[in-house]
Amino acid sequence: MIEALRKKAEELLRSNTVDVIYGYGEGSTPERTRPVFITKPEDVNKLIWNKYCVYNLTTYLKRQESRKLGKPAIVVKGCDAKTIVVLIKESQIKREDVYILGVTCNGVGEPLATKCKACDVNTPRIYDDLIGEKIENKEIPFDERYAELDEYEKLSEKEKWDFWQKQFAKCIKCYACSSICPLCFCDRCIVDKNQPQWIDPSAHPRGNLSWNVTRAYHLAGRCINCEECQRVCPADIPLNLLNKKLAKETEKNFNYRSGYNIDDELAMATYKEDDNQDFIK
Amino acid sequence: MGKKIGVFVCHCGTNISATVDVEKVAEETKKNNPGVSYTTTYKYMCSDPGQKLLRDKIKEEGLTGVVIAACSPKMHEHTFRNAAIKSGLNPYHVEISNIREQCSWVHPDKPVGTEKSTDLVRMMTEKVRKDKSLKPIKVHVTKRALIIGGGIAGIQAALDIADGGHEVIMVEREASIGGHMAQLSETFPTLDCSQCIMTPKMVEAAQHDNITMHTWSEIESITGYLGNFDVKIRKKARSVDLDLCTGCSSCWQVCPCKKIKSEFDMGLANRTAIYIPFPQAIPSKPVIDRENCILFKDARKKNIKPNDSKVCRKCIDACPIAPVKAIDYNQEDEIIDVKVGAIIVATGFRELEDGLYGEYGGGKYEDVITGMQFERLASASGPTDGKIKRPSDGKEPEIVVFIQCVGSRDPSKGCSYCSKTCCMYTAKHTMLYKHKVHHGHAFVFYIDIRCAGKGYEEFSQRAIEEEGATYLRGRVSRVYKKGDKLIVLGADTLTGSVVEIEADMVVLASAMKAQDDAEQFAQKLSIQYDKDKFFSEMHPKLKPVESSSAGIFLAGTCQGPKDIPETVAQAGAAASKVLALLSSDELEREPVVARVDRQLPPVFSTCIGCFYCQKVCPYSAIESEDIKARDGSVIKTVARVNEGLCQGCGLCAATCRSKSIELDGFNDEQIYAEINAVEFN
Amino acid sequence: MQIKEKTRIGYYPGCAITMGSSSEEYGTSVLRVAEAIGPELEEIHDWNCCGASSAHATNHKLSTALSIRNISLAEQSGFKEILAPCPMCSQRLIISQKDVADDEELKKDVEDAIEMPCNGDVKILNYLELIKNYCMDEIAEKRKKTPKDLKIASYYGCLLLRPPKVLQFDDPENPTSMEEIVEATGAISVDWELKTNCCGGGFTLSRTDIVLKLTNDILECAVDAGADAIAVACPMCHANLDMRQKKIEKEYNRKFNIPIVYISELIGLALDLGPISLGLNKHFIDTESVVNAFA
Amino acid sequence: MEKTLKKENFNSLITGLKDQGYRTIAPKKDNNLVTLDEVQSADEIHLDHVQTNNSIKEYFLPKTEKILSYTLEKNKVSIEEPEGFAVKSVVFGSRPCDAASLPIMDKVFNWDCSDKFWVERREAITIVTIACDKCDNYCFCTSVGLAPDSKEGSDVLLTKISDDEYLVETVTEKGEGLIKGLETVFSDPVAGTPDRQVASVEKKFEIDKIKPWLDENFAHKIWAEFSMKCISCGACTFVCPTCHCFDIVDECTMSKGDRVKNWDGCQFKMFTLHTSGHNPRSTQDQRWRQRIMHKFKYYVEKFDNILCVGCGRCSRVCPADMNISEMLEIIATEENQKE
Amino acid sequence: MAEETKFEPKIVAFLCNWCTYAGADLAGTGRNQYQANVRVIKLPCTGGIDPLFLIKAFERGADGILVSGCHPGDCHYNSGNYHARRRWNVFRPLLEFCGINPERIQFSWISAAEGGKWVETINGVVDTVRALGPFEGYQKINTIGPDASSESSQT
Repeated sequence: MIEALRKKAEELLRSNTVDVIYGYGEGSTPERTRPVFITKPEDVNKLIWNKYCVYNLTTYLKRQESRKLGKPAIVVKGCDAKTIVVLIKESQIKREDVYILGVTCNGVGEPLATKCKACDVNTPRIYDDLIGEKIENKEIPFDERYAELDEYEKLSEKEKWDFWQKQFAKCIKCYACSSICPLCFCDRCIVDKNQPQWIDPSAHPRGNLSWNVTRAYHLAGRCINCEECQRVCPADIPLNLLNKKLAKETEKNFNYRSGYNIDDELAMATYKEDDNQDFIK
Repeated sequence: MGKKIGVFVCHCGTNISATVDVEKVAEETKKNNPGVSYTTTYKYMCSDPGQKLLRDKIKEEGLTGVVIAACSPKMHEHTFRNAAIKSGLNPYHVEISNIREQCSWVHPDKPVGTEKSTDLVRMMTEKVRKDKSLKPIKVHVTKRALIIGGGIAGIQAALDIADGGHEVIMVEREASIGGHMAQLSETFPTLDCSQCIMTPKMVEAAQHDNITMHTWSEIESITGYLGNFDVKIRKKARSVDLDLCTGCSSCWQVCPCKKIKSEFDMGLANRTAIYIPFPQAIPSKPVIDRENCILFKDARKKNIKPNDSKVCRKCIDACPIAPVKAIDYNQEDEIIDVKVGAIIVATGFRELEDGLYGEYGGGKYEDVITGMQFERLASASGPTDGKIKRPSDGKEPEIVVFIQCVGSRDPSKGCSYCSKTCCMYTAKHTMLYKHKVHHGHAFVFYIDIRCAGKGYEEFSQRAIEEEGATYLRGRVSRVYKKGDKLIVLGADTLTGSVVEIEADMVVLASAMKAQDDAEQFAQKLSIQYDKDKFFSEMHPKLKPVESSSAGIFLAGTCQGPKDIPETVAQAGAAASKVLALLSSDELEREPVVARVDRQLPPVFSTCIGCFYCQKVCPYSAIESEDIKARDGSVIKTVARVNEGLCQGCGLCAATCRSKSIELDGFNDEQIYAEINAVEFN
Repeated sequence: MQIKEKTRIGYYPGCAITMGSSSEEYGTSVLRVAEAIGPELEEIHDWNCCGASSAHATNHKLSTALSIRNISLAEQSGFKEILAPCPMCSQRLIISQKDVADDEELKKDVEDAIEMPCNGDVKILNYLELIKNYCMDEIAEKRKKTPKDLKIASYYGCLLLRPPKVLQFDDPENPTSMEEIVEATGAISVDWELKTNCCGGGFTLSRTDIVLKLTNDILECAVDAGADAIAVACPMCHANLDMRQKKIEKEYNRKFNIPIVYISELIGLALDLGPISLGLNKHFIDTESVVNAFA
Repeated sequence: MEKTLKKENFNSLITGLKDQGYRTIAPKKDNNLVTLDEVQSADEIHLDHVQTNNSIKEYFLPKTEKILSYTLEKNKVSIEEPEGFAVKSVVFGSRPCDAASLPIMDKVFNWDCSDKFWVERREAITIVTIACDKCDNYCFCTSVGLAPDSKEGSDVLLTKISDDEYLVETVTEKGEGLIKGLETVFSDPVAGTPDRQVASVEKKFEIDKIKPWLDENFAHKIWAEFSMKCISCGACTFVCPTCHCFDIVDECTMSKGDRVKNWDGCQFKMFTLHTSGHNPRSTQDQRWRQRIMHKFKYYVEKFDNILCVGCGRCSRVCPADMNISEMLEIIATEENQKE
Repeated sequence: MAEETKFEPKIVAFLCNWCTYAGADLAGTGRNQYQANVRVIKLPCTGGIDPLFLIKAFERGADGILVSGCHPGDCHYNSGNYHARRRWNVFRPLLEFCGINPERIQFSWISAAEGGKWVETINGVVDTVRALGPFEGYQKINTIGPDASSESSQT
């Protein structure tokens, strides 16, 4: 798999179809990989592929520093590829501006990331080239995909509140979650707007609650469940639960799954006459 | 900049002061609310002396913000803002606290009412501290009006506007203007012939130098906004050059295809392939029906240019115009671009298609005709030159049965409304029939006779008493052919008996329906329509001729069934609205519009260009704008609001995740200040 | 839609056309045709009155329970469809099904009354529907006799078509299904006006004068249109047109003598089944001319 | 004379401290996160870890702290200073690198004005450090002049001599006082020299080579290459024991409000954004250079201390695996020195 | 203020200007009274109500929030209420998931002609929230957390 990836990368760089390859390289420890940016064909052997490549490299599409390197080819797993679909639909990139190097994947992370347990994108649904032979994408039923939430949804209102207050208390407002998220691409995020200061910047319980709720809500109908926010959180807060809950509601109410279809309308940018309204008196 | 805010608490006679201690509210506000420099109370703030007090205090105290604690903003926000303008204060620094409808009138307990009023006033003083001056948006007005539809409504409106000194573009789908009124014989209640009263108006419209008429044309698309509509008109190919043709009729006399059903005569007569719809047609220049003309059929079959076909060509040969013939087979559709300031929609109605009524023979029996067909029979320029003859064998009918409410007031047939004109025109039909067939007898089956207009009741009584029509109150269950007679089975509920009439002819007073393409047309103009596809007026009582979109007005039956007097009245009303609109060079619009953040380089704007705002905007008022560097390269693509189109709903502001787009008058700081001022803890 | 293999359909004769009843010839002819060209009919065990007669006028719940009981019986014996040749029965069954579906409370009462569940997804077919769904090809293939210019006026009456919102069968104003079947038997369909007019129906005893007037119009119109016989698919229509014909002729001193045949009998003749076995000998107006046309 | 502390006496140590009014803070494990947290009993203490996730800084410069609160009347403001923020406590089980950060930070917090929030807490909190008996390859304390058992900043140093016994060495009078107050808890050492189990941290680079290179290479291309993968979050600066930048913001309703001091970090892209819109450090390579320069050049020039204790937290927590010791190794390698 | 015996809930209502605000006015002209716990904030359309406003209202001490606007199809701006409904469909379960009782945020459609319904709705909201009691959870976190160093991760 790694030889094929390196050969393809070299070929792309030599033929000038792309100017840079966003790929995975050796990390500080064997269990870690880190993003590498290959611009010269002879450096391609820095590229590796193993089960520790959890990183969602599409986040570098939003950063000016990496974009200055020119047209990228991105090594993407199935889940990462969904990000590109959303970025295109939200006019952040054009399809022709990025060369998608899809990699078939049977799950990453040691222990296996929760998203990989119910993965239906072993083969990316959008790519220019595919490394590794195609794996038939499974059809995972709705309940199985959101099974992780059941345990939390069953809690009583008080238990839920206490659980989340305990989690949010740990937040130190380092914003690693929104910095890593490829879909949090606002230059001036709402939390940075201080006239008026909608979200208190301090890391006290009130500020943490309004930050975490707003961050999750702003990803409603957009998050593609790559679980990077949860991985990078230094305080180890299960952030992806909030996004997954919103994804579940979006799919249940609007039959919309983010990142699967490049043509349908973005869930929160449209409406249907018969949207659910049983909670409205 | 610290604001100097004046707070004026109104007694409203005793409406407020009965359950709210207005003095205490004023005093508390002066004591506690930051920025408040002057407070007073007054018996009637909205009265002249009240407004004078406001104007004087603004000047004397040098107030830069005003809060009026009185009745609902829906009542006098405008009044107080005008008072502010008169004393040099930008009106958008004036806010209203609703302490009457939403406090004093609904909370009898005085202390509770007083405390709540103080809160409501505080919320507004806080909001005023964040108010910004807003200048009304000036929108350029194109001094030209567009009239869609050439019936009596369209003609009347066009004449009124043209006489008002403004340019008018009229677009009519058919080959001639005139609409349905031209098809009528005499009109109620005066029985004067429709051609006589309408043709002069049609000629006047044709010759009016302010009116440009496009017949045989349709609206391709309309974009833009109040004062600045960009209209694309598709002039369908007539195959006749209007300038050259003199209307001498040589061509349509030699045309061999004579078997085409004339739409104008509602299928009771035939017309040629090259034809004018009716003798008094304006323009009285023919059009070639490319569907049925054998030359065009041949060209289509051989897939060649029409002019290259050698089949027939009788009309072009007969055309006396030289050196260039007035007929041109290769004429193409033409798209014309026009900019107009206002639009009047007068697209008229369609008669209920007869196939819908299986019980009455459903279009099977030739002698069961609709009201409009009877009009053609009775019309002097009609297929029978005004004589009442049965379409099947041309015999003069001895007994004619008129059936009212065919389609109307019948939810199972899809229109539950009353078509308003049938009672009157059926009474007229019985009179016309009796005048022309003295020994004939007319029966009318009706549910209720609705003749509410001026002189209408007398008219229908005349049909019964003087003309001797027999009115039977009841529905007709079935009409079937027996020999050459039509058996009409009905009930006469007044005598409680079943009635069976052997009639020679049956006339159905068919319902007035919306045009077939009304829905697509409404979507093209983005105006709203009701369940029956008639266009919806802005407000049934107070704004009957305005549509839901600013700058687009309605006239005539396209807005709902109505008779000619009402249509002409509406046309005049719509025209007067347009004249008011076109009277000023610029139009002032409420400046409550959205605005996308703009900053100095290198930031330029906090907008990231995800365009959610564009996707949700109901008025497509948001465009994309490329911010370019000096060398022309695009730095970033951001959103921009078209102030003309934006109606100030705030949808974009609530959808924008980074809050880079805000609604003036309800911007972030103002809403935040209001929530902050609620001050529960 | 043609279903090749023999499908089992529940057969609900009802009081009017079962063996030994006044219009048994309709029942027997239906069974004879079914035996010849299918589909396989199986009488619903222990069926009871469908509640059409006076019941539905006097006691709505009783008539609904009577109908639903038949449907539940059919459901329990596994039928997906029930044939009710007599339109009074088919209309009553369909309307009961709809009433129970719309009214939860009624459904509970009915289920308590008949001590059987009714989930009501069994389809009720009238005879024309059955023939059109299952037998059009069979008639064409197995037809042995072609009548010599036998002109037939198809008469639908009311219960086959009305109330249109509930029955949803053919075009209530201008139906054509019976004409298609008549043409399939080789006869010629006549276009006439009063094929959906009421024949006076239930007033046959209480207001015979009205029945005579209405039926006279129908007969007159059929004869004027040149019909040799009138085809019907309802025992009530047959009774009023056939049994009353002599009295009408006396009342309006007109000679009709036009035979009234059931559509099933017509099909039977086309399949060369014996006229006696089809019950053609049990009519008031002699059906000789029709039988001969098939000779 | 040295003393030893047996593991089974931990409980009595804590109860003893509680009696003397101390609040005890020790490493605690909460699913896979070890953090310095208040403990009530010994069994909550978790010791077999390399490094706690949060640093000791949190108890001297908290992530958010009210520095004053005020109530507003129309034309009067009344201010109220917070008290009782310096709670008498003992940090039990901090690591030598964490402890060493305190004296370094004392310098900046007593520079042009002495920050009472820092100073009062420093007095109120006694540091009982446990020398590291194991490390991972993120640790590089030896490369910045420290050691797994260095004493800087600690009041008492415990060194593991057997599975359930620690050698006690008092460093400061404060530590002396603490130990004296709890005689019974400690026991006399067994004869013979105890073998101190101390991790061996391999030296990664020569610290003296760093500053001279930094003085010359402000515009070197390594800054951009190395920081390309950085996502400008604030995690490294917030977990770093020696990063001390903070921001002050007023959080208020209409009638009252609080002035709050919050952590801030130079890696955020908004950190140096001017109101005019100009941003002197708008790209990540400038910010990454600032982080290294501040720690290994500017602070050294100003306070003659390296602003880094080699704890390796920033590398462990970095989402993009930006390893600071790797960067310093690159700087210190020969071929870079030549350029 | 004297220690009130009965807990009086504090309700913030975000109303759309064209329908519900006018409905409330109509209730006023009709003089049908209702409990005074509500403070109304007027906005052009429910489509212009951002979920952030709701969080800020809770932070400022609201015990319950009512958001109300035109019935679907009546919106003065065609589709404002449709978009709003879509937002609430996801925001409400999110708050519920975080342990906020969904009864504390009520949504309703009230037209300009439904003064009666406005009175019913408001009384309903006030009674429901009174039954729920003060929003302790949020009030506890509305004070600035005690300085973090003493308990960095409260249990």
